[in-house]
Amino acid sequence: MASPATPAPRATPALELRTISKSFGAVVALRSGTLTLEHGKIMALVGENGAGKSTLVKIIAGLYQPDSGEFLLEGRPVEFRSTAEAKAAGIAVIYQEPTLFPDLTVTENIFMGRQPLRSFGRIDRKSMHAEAIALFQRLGVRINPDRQARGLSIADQQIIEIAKAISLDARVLIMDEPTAALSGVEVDRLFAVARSLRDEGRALLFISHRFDEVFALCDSVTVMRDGAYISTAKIADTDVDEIVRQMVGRDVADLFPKQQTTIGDVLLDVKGLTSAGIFDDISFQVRSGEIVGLAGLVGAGRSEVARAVFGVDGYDGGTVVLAGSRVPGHDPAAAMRAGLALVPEDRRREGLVIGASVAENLTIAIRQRLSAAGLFITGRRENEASRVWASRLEVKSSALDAEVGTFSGGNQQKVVLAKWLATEPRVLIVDEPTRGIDVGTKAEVHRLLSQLAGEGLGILMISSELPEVLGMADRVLVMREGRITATIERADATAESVMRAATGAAA
Amino acid sequence: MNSLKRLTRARETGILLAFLLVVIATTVKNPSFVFSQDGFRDLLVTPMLVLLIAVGEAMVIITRNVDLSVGSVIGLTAYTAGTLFKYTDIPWLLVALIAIAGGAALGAVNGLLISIAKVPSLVITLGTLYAFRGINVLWTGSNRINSTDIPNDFQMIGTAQLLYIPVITIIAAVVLIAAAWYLRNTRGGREFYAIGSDPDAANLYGLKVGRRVLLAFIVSGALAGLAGVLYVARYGTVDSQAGSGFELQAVGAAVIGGVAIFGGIGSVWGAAIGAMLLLTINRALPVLGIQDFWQQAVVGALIIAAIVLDRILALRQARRLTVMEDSQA
Amino acid sequence: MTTTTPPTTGSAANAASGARNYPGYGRPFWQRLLLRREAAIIGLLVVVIVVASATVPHFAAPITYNFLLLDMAPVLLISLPMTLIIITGEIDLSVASAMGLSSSVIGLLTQAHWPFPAAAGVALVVGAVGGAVNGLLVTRVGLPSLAVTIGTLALYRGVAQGLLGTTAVTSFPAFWTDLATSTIPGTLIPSVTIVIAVLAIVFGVLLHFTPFGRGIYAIGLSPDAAVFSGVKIQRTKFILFVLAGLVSALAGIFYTLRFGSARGDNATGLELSVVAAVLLGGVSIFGGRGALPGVLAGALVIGVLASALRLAGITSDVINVITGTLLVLSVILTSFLAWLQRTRLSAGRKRRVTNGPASS
Amino acid sequence: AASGGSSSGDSGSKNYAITFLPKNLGNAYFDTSDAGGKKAIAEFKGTYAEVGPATAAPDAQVSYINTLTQKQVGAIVLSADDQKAPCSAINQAQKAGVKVVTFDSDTAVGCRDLFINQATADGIAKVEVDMISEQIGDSGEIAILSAAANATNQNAWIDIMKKELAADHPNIKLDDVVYGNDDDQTSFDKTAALLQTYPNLKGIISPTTVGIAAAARYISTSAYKGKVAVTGLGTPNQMKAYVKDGTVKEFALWNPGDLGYLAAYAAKALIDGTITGKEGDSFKAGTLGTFKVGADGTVLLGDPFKYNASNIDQFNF
Ligand SMILES: Nc1ncnc2c1ncn2[C@@H]1O[C@H](COP(=O)(O)OP(=O)(O)OP(=O)(O)O)[C@@H](O)[C@H]1O
Ligand SMILES: Nc1ncnc2c1ncn2[C@@H]1O[C@H](COP(=O)(O)OP(=O)(O)OP(=O)(O)O)[C@@H](O)[C@H]1O
Ligand SMILES: [Mg+2]
Ligand SMILES: [Mg+2]
Repeated sequence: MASPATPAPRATPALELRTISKSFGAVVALRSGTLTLEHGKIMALVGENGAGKSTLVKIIAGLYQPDSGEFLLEGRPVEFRSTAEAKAAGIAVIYQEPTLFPDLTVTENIFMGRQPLRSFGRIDRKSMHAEAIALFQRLGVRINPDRQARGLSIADQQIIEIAKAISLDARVLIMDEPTAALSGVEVDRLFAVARSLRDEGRALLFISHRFDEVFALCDSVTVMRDGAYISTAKIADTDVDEIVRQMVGRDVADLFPKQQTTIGDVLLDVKGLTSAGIFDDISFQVRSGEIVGLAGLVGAGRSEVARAVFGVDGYDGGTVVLAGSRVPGHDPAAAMRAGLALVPEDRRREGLVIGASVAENLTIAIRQRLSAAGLFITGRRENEASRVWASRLEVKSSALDAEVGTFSGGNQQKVVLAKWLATEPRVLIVDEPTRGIDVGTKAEVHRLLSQLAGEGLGILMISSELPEVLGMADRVLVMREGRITATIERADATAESVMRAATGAAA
Repeated sequence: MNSLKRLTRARETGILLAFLLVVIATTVKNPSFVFSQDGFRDLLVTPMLVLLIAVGEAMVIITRNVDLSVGSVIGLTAYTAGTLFKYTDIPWLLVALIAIAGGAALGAVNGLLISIAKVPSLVITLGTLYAFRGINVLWTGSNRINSTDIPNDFQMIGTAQLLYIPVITIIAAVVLIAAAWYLRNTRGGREFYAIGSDPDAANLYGLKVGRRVLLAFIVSGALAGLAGVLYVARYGTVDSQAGSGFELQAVGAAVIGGVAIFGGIGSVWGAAIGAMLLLTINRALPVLGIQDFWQQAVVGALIIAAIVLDRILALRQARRLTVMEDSQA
Repeated sequence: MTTTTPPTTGSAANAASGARNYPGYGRPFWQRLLLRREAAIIGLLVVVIVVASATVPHFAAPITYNFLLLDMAPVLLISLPMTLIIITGEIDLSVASAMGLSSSVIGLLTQAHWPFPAAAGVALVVGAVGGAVNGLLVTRVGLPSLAVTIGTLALYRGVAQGLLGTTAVTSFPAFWTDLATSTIPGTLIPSVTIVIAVLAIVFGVLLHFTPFGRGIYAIGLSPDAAVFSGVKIQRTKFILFVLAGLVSALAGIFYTLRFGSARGDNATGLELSVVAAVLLGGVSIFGGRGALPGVLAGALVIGVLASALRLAGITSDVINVITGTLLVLSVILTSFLAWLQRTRLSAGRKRRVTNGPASS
Repeated sequence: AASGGSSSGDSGSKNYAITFLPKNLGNAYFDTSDAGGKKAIAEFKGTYAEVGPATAAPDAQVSYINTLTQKQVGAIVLSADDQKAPCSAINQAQKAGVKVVTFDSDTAVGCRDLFINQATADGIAKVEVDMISEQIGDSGEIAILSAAANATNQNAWIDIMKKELAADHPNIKLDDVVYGNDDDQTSFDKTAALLQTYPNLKGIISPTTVGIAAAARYISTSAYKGKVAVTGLGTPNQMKAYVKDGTVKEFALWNPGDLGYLAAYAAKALIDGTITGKEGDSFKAGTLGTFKVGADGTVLLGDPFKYNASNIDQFNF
């Protein structure tokens, strides 16, 4: 329970951002980011994927420099040119993706660059070791401080990031989805630490997609949408529905709804799929004309399931059958031939060949089919094929040899979708299909997916965005910690029912 | 107990054992390999030039870079020193310092090109490998420095001993210990490993990546310069090809010594022992009755074996850890 | 077999039909031709030849090109597979040692009175096996190719020297040795040029006009995306290493015949010239970028400079300075251009782009 | 088209542009021999030039021969790195009218016009064996430190030495032959290895100037000084120090200067057409007098000369 009994906040806020903007090439990550952190308070920052939260964080951390806007620390304007400067100014950051040095020990990772010293600038390993142990005790975790960071679970990596930040003894502590991969117990410990830091008068920022956490920990909440500040409210004065409405910017109802389609016979049949330590006994079916939603918290194992089904990763047990014929494991090429397609989660790394042209990206998956006698392929044939698909999905591009790295997230996503539709799949798996793409494109993607279903495709849609899942899916599978914890028919699918299955908490 | 465990598990220990094995086997076959004044001396002296550049090379590789130009740097600095001896009467200590500074400067050329222009070190140093050697040949032509041109008191260094330990060995040992101490016990030294372990994370963390990489190359160059000076002292004669091919020996020694070619892992100790093993094997094979044409083959097999071994060890450790995680969960 | 006719989103159907004609290319043909990475090096080649012909006595003579091609043949041959390997982001430093090995094998077998074709055949097999060893260590064991091939560089060379020892085998059938140095009838062009041309076309097509080649570029640019697109990374790399070994062995056979002398130390150090030629030809050491014509030009630039300088009476070692400097300049130039592009990209926005995500 | 380039120095109608092509540059021995050639060429007003690779490699000389062929020099005076490798290039040169004389190290008979032999293989082998047996009292273990493993002349001499030892010196045991590749550092380290490997070693023969100097330098600073005899083929300037400090009693060499001098005159004779290289031809070689062409188109300079403390100061090369 959040204790309101905290020392009265000092006048000047610890950190203040005013109408910050930041763009990457064509992508506008942040339009007007505004945020105020006060001493002895924990502020929550919520927003859909791609709302710009992490970008804001990275600007506070000094990793990115804002294109415009004001950045005040203790009331004084600052301009960090590097993360080192921000650190020196007393800002500690836990990034969304852990950034550890795999070859160094846990202790060294925590103290890199500011190790305790003895005479002759010699590192004092003893006291360093002792401090590390003390930190872990405070966090109540058991990690061997002398082991290498390589091979640590995401959870442990996250813990070490937290220990790092705490040990900095900073005035401002930023936590970007620190709980994404943590179990309940670990989360509780983290919260205890966060509260004690707050009570010491430090200013904290807490980013999370889990509302129960936000309400349990934070004093007030700031909502962002599409890179812009929406509102800030005391936790006491708001509720989940209010926040969700502001996050999504419209009622769930007026998202593009899936059109009714005649659901045919089973196309994809996954039985008892198991991969030690990542997911366990996953079974589900996808029928022709059906959109199956796969919901869950970040870190639940959904992407891993998708990767295994498509053969990118191997798996320990279970079978994948497509239209009656068995799909061999660990062989994407075979899965593609069988009629599977996967639009992966990480667009920039897994979906696109950054550095290659639109045409090359649109045809890389069908290069065999395009080539004469499976042998020779020419730029002309590639251009013809990609011209068709680019125009079908209305990819915005000056020419087919334009470099996709420069495209906006939404436009990139269209290229990825086109690339996979070009393989003429029978079952399409989309992982976070609209993560970080603008509302307009989002609607287009939704329209497209339901249209594909209408044409008899089977679609498995992994998404962390409830409105999307609820609006699109005929059936919703919910995963938690590597298992399918619920299968909910469209009729009974509500935010509450899904969230309950996803968090396991009695919301 | 912890330190003992670390010692037994250390990658360097294995390579040290291999080295001792070679020495023992050879000595059994022929006692004078160790138990004769010159045998003992050569055991300690012969590997020292490669050892020095291997230490520099290790520091560079640990930052996920590589320096292929060290051989050419030795050539240039050795001829510089020789020329100074031949045509001037600058005191030899000053000559040595000049050569070392020259090596550092050449290293700085590499380092600046790499850290500022953000160009892969493999390409840059391959280029300077050519360029430095070419400059050397242009300058030297068909001249050579003969042992008669070198002041005797300086040549003495090549063979002189301090209570049975050759001076060259002492110099190398001092350098080695200093480098090892820096890498292990200072913030800067640890940053070398952090950078090599994950350069992007190092940037995110706010480490001064460029500056460290530059430093690594300067050190590597300076040590090559020192090796050049000692080359003159030991071999007395310098022509335009002095030190050619040393770069592969240096990289080989580092790799054999357990320095991972992609950075972040390894120690200058390992590289040093690797150098000892590499050059001692060369001398041991004939004693053991293996025709010396096969020496390189043995060296190659050794390098392959070393990296395969490292790979296996890494996999084994990874497995052990995951098992641990599961048992905890 | 369902045929998924790609959807045309109703609202935008008309727009779609309108958008149907994307221009294939952003820039006119001549620009694409001239602004390629390798255009610069090809231009440089032309310039060097013109200048040399004008200023260096005897250079213009056709015989120059005969000698030049004979000298550069091994580098030209090996640079072909090397290009593909480097585009996948790997490297093979053992090629010159593989040449020496194949030379030794031929020598050994010729000594044992094998018929030459049989000996050559065995040499090719040995080369392929050597390549396969590299390939296995890199793809199956998962070792960095740089370390692996530094190891096999020493290993193969050592075996080559061990096999022959002091002997230099010179008793090769005149027919074959003559063939190696023979010229295309009626011209001064060495016959080996035909082999080079054929292989250049084969590798050129393989890299630029086949699905396999598309895979090679994808691997170099983005291994993850390649896997998701069904590219078999391990198999591709393995094949390339085998090809490198095979071509190296072929080069070794030619080398042996041209000099009529099989020795363990043949072609020592040639690997550096090959890598230099490839990188000079505009191939990125990070992989994913580069084209074969540029590489051939790169190799020829090195050869032309060497022979021009020798004819001008300058010792051939000047070439080292020039090769090295060219190499450094070429990479600095490309990274400078990349930097320019990035700055242009976010022009109008704020300074210090390098801190942005684009910087590696 | 035999004009321009280095053929500009023609005197009269004859093209006396003669280029020396040693195994590698930066080798004191060749510096001396080529200097002798330069002296001779100056005497008959030809154009002297010296080109060569920085390191001795089997193929290294070929491109130089090709280049010289293009430049239409009158003659090439060559010390071959490899017995066979240069031959096809040499043939091309000869077709283009360039005379090719080998000295110091021959190619295969028939692929050059003349070979100027510093001394018969038998003569060299004999003098080295005699010196070592004399220095170690005709009994004990010895070893040979040679040049490259493929060095034609060294290998020829070593074979004869072996026979010679077996025949006339039963008490001398040849332990091993190692190769320093005419590289100072390698030879130095090989000497060390030899002394390790064979503790009873009493003498080292090094039939190469680089090798003997390196061996002498190692031993002069080691405990073996005075105990292990070093002899072979060396140049006085390189060996003076070691003869004086007693490391080396005696070593042999023909006069490389004379060798180059003779080779240059032989080239001239070929250019003049006064000789063709067939057995029985004879020509005048400046101050050295007249020489006859022997079997296989070889010209013999004479017997090797022995250098020791008593005479070494009279020489400077
Ligand atoms: N380095 C980058 N290059 C290009 N675009 C980027 C980059 N970083 C972020 N973006 C884009 O900026 C937008 C905001 O990204 P950001 O990571 O800030 O969202 P977020 O709110 O943190 O999302 P999530 O909840 O998934 O973490 C997204 O559209 C993203 O694609
Ligand atoms: N790089 C990684 N290394 C180790 N474990 C990982 C890694 N990425 C994810 N995991 C683990 O695998 C499981 C699934 O993670 P993943 O992010 O794929 O889940 P998810 O449901 O796909 O989440 P999302 O798709 O929303 O990111 C989690 O337990 C996570 O801790
Ligand atoms: Mg984020
Ligand atoms: Mg996922």
